[in-house]
Amino acid sequence: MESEYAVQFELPAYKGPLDLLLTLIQQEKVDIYDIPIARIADQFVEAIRHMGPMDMEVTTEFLVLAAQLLYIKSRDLLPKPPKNEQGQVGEEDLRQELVERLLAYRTFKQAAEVLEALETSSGRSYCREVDVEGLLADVIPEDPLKGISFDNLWKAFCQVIERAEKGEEILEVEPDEIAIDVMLADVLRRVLLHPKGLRFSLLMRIGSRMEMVVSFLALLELLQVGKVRAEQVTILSDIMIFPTKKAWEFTEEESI
Amino acid sequence: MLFRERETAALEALLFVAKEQLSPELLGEILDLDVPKIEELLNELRDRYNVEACGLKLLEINGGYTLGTKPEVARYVEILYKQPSHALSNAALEVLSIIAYKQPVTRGEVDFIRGVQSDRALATLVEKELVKDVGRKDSPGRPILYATTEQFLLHFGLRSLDDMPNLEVGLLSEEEVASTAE
Amino acid sequence: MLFRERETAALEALLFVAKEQLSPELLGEILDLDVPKIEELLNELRDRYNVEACGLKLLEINGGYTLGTKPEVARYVEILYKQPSHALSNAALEVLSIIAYKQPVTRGEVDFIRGVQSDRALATLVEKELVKDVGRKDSPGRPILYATTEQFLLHFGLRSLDDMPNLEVGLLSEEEVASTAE
Repeated sequence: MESEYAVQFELPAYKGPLDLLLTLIQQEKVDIYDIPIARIADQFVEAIRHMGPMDMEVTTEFLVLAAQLLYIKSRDLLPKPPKNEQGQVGEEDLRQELVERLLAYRTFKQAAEVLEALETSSGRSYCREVDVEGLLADVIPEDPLKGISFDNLWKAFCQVIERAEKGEEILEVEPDEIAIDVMLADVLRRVLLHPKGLRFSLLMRIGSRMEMVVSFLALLELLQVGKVRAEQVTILSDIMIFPTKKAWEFTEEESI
Repeated sequence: MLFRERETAALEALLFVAKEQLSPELLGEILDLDVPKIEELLNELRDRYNVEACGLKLLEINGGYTLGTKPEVARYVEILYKQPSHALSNAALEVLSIIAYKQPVTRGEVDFIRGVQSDRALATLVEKELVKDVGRKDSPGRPILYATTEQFLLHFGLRSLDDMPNLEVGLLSEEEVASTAE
Repeated sequence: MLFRERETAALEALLFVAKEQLSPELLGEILDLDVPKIEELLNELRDRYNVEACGLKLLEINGGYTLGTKPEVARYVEILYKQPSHALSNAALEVLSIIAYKQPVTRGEVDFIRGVQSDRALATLVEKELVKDVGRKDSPGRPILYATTEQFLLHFGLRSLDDMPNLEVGLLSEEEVASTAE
């Protein structure tokens, strides 16, 4: 019972019923194309009996193959039925299929051995985990303002002032429909950009009569709520309009 | 032919810091050298690493290059990372060999060839990033198809899938595997 | 004393893969060597890297060791990881100028002055570290206040914000502003 002992001993190594079957065939040193089914089937069943408690699903797979082997064995033992094509084909098919499965399995089992050898001989290389941020920590980031002079910044600011001076595209709207709150924002924006004062005459942009009237109304409104203040040093000098501290006190919603 | 030392140093540094493999084309672009010259420098580097006292290795994967440690010193790296060993179990190796040679394959196809369920081994392989999900098979149930990854090539020291040892294929035809597996 | 090649290879591999510096003690533990021997191997490695064709360098930081690239090849590493830098948009420049002159200001205030939304431009400036969040305005909604950063001053060679050319000091007189506007 040499083989039985070996089976018991090597049990944990079996990777499945085909592996077990292949091992038995190899131990018996028989040709895979000419398996002595009766003997091998008995050994297979014996091996399963020694398996003990195993994962149910795995056991099932062993039992399925065991049943198949026993079936082929029984067909072998039975006297050959008369030239009944049905039966003949059935048995040959079962054997043929089993051999083919075993051959395919053996091929991949060998491939797995080749991979295992590769793993030890040329594999298991470890690469670095590259910390890009760490690498670039000492690198001075490119200046986002590269090529930008203070003059450029100043020009950008002038653009803002210029746009504010032009006002919103009011001319596209019917002049008599200038909304007071649009003009209010417009006037306030221009005053804000001139903390040192904006001349009243400059503030009153020469546009349509309606535009002048509405901006004047807006200015009065701003004076009344205290967002701007007006100064006239002498009777004949220009009236200067200044933003007050209150000028910034508009709610964020107004502009967003 | 002059051996350019500075360029070799730069090449080595680039391979050292790169997150992924670098193609000879990209290396050439950065170093301002043509591809044959880059290949020459890569050979210089490979030769330099080929002494026993060197723990590094030039790895070529799918035409790109990177640096890695030599297989001979793997166990020390494994000690450092307190990983018993990255070596795979027999079952995992079987599943992996089937996927490697038959990719893309479904789990059902692998199970059929092995005659046993392979879900646990497959999960390990996916976790180790040796195989990955590459889509679904256009058949009933639309099962997931698996294929090997670049990590697979790295783990076995293969330059590409073409580097895989030849296998006597065709013992089981595709149709048979497919028909029984579903 | 015999120069141990295999140990040097293992040492190099360990330094190569380690995420942090390794102390001679830990290296000794993994390689089963005493600290003086480790130091000796580290010297071997340092000498080996000391040739021009080598792009790597043994770095000692706080008594621990790691591998890095040589300063001579740093510029190639920078090329590999260089982010394509985009010039600041006109909108960003406008927002920057408003913040520079009116700081601290809220986004709403900037929007109001420009007459258009400035969120994207503002986000770019924050990301590029030209402006920063300096607190919240004591008004409804407690909006964030923005001001320019040190980097901003540095770029324009300003020691402080007081150095900023004064808007009102005749850089552009009222009349000029007005005339441009017409």
